[in-house]
Amino acid sequence: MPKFDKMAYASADEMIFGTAKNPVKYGRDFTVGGGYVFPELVPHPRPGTETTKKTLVKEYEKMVTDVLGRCVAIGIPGIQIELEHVYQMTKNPDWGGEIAAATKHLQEEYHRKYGLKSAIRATIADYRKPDEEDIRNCVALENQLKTFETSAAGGADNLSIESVGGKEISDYTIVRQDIRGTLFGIGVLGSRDMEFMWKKIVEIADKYGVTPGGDTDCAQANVAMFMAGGYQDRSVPHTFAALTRAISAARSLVAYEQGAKGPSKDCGYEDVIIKAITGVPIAMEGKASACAHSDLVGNLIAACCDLWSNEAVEYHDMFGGTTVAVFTEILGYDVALMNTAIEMGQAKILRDMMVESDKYRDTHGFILCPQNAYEIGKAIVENNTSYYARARAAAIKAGELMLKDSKLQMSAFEKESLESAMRTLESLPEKEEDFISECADIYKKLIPGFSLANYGL
Amino acid sequence: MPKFDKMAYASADEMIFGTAKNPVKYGRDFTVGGGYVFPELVPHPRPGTETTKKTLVKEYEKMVTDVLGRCVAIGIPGIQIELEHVYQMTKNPDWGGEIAAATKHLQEEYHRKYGLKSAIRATIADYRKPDEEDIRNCVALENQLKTFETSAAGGADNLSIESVGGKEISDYTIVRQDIRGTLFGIGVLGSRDMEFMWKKIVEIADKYGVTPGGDTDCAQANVAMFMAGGYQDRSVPHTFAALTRAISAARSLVAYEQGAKGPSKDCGYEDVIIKAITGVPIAMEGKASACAHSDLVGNLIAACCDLWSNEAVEYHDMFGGTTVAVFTEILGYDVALMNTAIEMGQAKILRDMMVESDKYRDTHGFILCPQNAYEIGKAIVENNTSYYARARAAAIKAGELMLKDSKLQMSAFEKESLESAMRTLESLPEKEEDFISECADIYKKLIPGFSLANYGL
Amino acid sequence: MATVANYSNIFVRYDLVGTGDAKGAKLSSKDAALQKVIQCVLEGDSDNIVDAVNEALATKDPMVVINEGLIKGMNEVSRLWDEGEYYLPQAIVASDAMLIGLEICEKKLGKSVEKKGTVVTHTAEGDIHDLGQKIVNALLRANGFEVVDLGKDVPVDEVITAVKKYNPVMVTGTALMTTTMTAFEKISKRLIKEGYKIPFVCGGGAVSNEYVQGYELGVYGKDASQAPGMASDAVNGMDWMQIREKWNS
Amino acid sequence: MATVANYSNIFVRYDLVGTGDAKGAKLSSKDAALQKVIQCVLEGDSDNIVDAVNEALATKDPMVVINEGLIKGMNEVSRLWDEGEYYLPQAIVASDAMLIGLEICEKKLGKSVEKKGTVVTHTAEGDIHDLGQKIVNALLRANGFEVVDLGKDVPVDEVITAVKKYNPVMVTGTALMTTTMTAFEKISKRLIKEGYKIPFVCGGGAVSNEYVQGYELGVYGKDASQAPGMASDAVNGMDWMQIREKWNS
Ligand SMILES: [Zn+2]
Ligand SMILES: [Zn+2]
Ligand SMILES: [Zn+2]
Repeated sequence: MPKFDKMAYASADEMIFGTAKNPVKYGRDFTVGGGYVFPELVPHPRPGTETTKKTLVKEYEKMVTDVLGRCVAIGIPGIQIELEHVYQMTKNPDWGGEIAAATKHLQEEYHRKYGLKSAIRATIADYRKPDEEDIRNCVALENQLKTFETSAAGGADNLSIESVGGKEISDYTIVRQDIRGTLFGIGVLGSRDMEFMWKKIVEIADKYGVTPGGDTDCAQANVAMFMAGGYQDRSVPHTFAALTRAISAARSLVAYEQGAKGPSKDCGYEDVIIKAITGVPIAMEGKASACAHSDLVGNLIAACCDLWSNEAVEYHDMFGGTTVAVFTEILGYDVALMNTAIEMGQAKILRDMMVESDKYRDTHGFILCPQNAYEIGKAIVENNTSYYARARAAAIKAGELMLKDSKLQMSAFEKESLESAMRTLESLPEKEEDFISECADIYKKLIPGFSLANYGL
Repeated sequence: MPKFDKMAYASADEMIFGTAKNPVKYGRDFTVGGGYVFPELVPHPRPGTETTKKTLVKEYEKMVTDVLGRCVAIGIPGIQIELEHVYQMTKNPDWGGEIAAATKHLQEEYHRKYGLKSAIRATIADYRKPDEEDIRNCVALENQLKTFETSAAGGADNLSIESVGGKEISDYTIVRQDIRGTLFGIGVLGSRDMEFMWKKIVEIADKYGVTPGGDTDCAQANVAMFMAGGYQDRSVPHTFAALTRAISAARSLVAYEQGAKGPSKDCGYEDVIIKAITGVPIAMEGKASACAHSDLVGNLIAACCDLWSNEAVEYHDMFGGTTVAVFTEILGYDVALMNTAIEMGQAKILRDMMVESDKYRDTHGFILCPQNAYEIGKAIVENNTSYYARARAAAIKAGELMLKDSKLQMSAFEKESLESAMRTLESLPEKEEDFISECADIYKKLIPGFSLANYGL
Repeated sequence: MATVANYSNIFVRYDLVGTGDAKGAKLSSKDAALQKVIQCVLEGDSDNIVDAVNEALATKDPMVVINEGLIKGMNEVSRLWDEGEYYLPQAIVASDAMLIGLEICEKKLGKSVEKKGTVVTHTAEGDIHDLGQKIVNALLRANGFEVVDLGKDVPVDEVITAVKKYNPVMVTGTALMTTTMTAFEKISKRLIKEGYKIPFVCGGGAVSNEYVQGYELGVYGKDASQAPGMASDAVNGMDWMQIREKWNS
Repeated sequence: MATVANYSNIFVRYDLVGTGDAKGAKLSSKDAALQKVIQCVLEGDSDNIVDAVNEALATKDPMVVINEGLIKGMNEVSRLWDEGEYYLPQAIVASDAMLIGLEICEKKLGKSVEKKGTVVTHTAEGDIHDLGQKIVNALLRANGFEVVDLGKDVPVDEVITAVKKYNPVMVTGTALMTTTMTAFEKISKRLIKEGYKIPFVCGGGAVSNEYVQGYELGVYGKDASQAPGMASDAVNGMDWMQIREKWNS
């Protein structure tokens, strides 16, 4: 059930990069949200190295060494490395654990030798299949939980996940521009699955004395956003993707209601809204994650970040060194600019520049600029009667904001798509139980394998 | 002979990104230094594609399409593409011409369809060998000049080069920490060779009605800077590299004395000094050129840029698209932030943040921050009696600035190296002719193949 | 706070360039019943297509309803999508409606209409992200192909077994991660060893043209919408190298 | 203008961490004349080494001056460089001085001292940037190797011809551009065809470990300073695969 019923911040203007109401401290002298921004570098192993534990551990050792080496080469004060699990690292819990340990070993060496601050996030792969198995009792879940344990034992400071509950519905509905089903898949099923998962993750984190980090609606809201794509893409309307994002904020919030402390996951674009509500530090990814995907919020999304990430970069050589070193450098300078603004007492000026760069570039940036994110956050906490109610309120608020700001331009098609979704959203039942039973009827017929029991229903 | 005898700017504080005293307009609605910053994307073909003209043209067509496609996907208002010649493109003048034509064709298409502003810089490869041949009369030179013509005829808007005069000396002296020889190789020989080359380049540009762009001391000052490298490198002292950079400003200036109009070449870190003297728009590369090399001036170097470049990125796939598209996006957002600051009337605040980020990170950033660059520029114009005199004055001024600012920290070794170079610089003869004859004696013995005749001496 | 008066030097809304000249559907049938069927396909109206098709079947041969109603409607949808008038969701819901209509016609016909050919689709082992594959399935089916859907997280062996069993004109593989797509090379080798020289279209997430060019049979699928065209080329006798040449270079 | 009081949250000067404990040269000789020779090498003093060596040769056998003066001095330089006390320029000028001294000793000896082995070095065709190669040459010579310097912009054929003529223990190739380094693969193939299974160390500018691992004989040279160590390994009987394993993984 929803818990948050008020905002952590008194106004959007209070929100700024580098500082969170509830900073988190872990790793080697590493504090997130405590006044300065740090880079979070996500290295991705080359295909082929996942074949054996030995080759994969070696790959990670090389990548981590390159990252830490570049930090001390150019003066980056501290860094978090995300071990974003490829499937093999989670399926084999000892792999994940060993890679965390190897990473920690290297970070300790650099900390001892140079004083480089550092930390490790382990993001376990959620490879449960909601339309094929009992996701509350399957081998995948068992392995995932085991891998959380081995990672924490091995040296991960922060445990995170990109959970996939409700994806079987949203996959079907996003490509059909079906806002009702999307709200059901993300807002209801996603939230319920997160509640289930995060109880367990927090328990494990507590057991090992590490920090439960965060979740992201990568499997749903990012699907919509990446499919919406750039200006020329015609896969999913951008307005529809923006509504999906608003819904995802109500969902990803569940992690913090179950005890997660942040920093949130980088690819959770909804995290601006979550920071407004919870005050947890957030990891964000924008222009420097172009290596992983293109987006329309390259600068704006940094406005309130506490960690600044590249999302993921595969390990290869470039003229300027390996990709992981190259992106460490790019992130490092981006972050240096933010920290300089902080030291000069001009952080808000830089933040506002970031915002204005992209606020009207696209609907996604528009709803995620601090002012609008804050409004959506308020809609969420003011409708905390059910997961459904607050997710729907978030979408409606986002839609209203988009429709009323005349500076936000939209094509006729995009506007129609938004208005149609808004009509649907407004026509939906008030009560969660009614909504669930309506959706259950519809989607059980349409989606083979869909099972309410997976969500305790 | 030196021409510039005064500064284009009344003070360093006047200098800012996006605006130059003498903007340049060419290409498709493309203005550089006219109020806004544009990205300059440099694509590099994959090894193997240089085998035939057909495969190389095709490679460029793909790369250029990806670049322009990403611009219209995320809303970048305009872009310059640099065709930085691989040796084969210059050695075969028709290759260079055809690639320029193919690029222009694509740019015109995007301009017609979307209104995307664009331009082309062709940078011809200087593959003359000063220690092996008559560089004023050799096949390489002939091909280079022919390729300038084919490029201009094909569609290049801007003709540039990274000329190599004096490299046979500086290669020898930089790795021996010999400041006298470095001053000779860059300040005297480099300048004289540029005078020779740029007379010819400007003539060709005029003949075709295109813009003579600029030169860079890539072959000398960048060798010193890249060898100085990061904090842990022990190849060339950073202080020595900074002196080399100051000298290179006096050298690269010669292009503009011979009629070049800019924008300057991206990898000419000395261009800040040149902008202060000449008022031409400059292309710069910093954090987003980490794909090509690491440096310690990632933010600072953007302070006065008019074009913002990635230096060079080899064409490959990343998760987020091809490398050239990825770096177009990164540059595009960097530039969007600068242009937002301009629109908000807060450009100087952003500029000062960039400067403070790196001014004391390393000696190179220190001497290239606008204030110090301006001072070095003044030393150059106030000592315009000879190429030698102004290059030496630039180095001495840079050394003085480094020694007197207590916030600039240096290791004992670095400081010793700087003081030793300063003693040498101060002990050198006053007159250029004396210096030349002193150096001629020394380096003729040490460097096989070194010939004064190559420099009209 | 300082504000921005003019955003056009910060970004340009290229998505709005040349919009406004909405073209809409150009297709209509003189027959009112068929027109209703076409309309349901164009609007992706899965609710009303049942009645529309049944109504048309009352007076017309099922093959006429299929060819002059459902397929014509779907072809128009493809045109609208190609021209940027429709977005993917319009194409998907149209294909949903079309397939519902087709099923009714086939029931009346007493047999399935002949398919253009069979395509085996799968998502790589270790990957549970099969959205791309599902879109491919829908578009292939809407374009008259038989789809053998192996689902997600599929081991190499299963793909080979299915190829042996169904003898498809084409196989597709989807992978989100580069560390799961490594299975594609293995599949390529196995197919060749077993004598199947059919195009193996690989796409999704991290799969790149560069990678797919690295093994035999591999054709890079940049976008799900290319699948029907590639399958048609295979049916029309192009071999994998010709298909690669056409779509990937 | 707003100013920064504390830069330590913007950047950290890791280059200054742990500095201050300068170690200096540890080496000295009880013999005053040899000490002078050593000192000239340590200081890279090419002007005074002539006198110092001649003075030492007045009372000592040339081989003693070489082994106890020049080589000892150079070994100490290598140690200081390895430990971060010296920078590259100190190593280079030391090697300059050492080689001047060696030439005098060899003249007195009436023959060249035996070299550890021969290395053929070149810069790729199309590349005129041979600084990396020149550093390699200097360091190899200072470490007792014979260097056959083919210079810059060298066609594949010339490299093969030189290998046949000089039978080196190792070949090196330098390239600044990836579009010139493609010659390395050709050289590798030609060497194998001609039966030379010697390490082919490639480095410089855009050359990457990933690329060099892609062809036989290839060993990636990250830094010029590795060249003497690799050449020694080759002399000591390691084959190219062992050298690659040792230096590149
Ligand atoms: Zn994600
Ligand atoms: Zn991620
Ligand atoms: Zn350059």
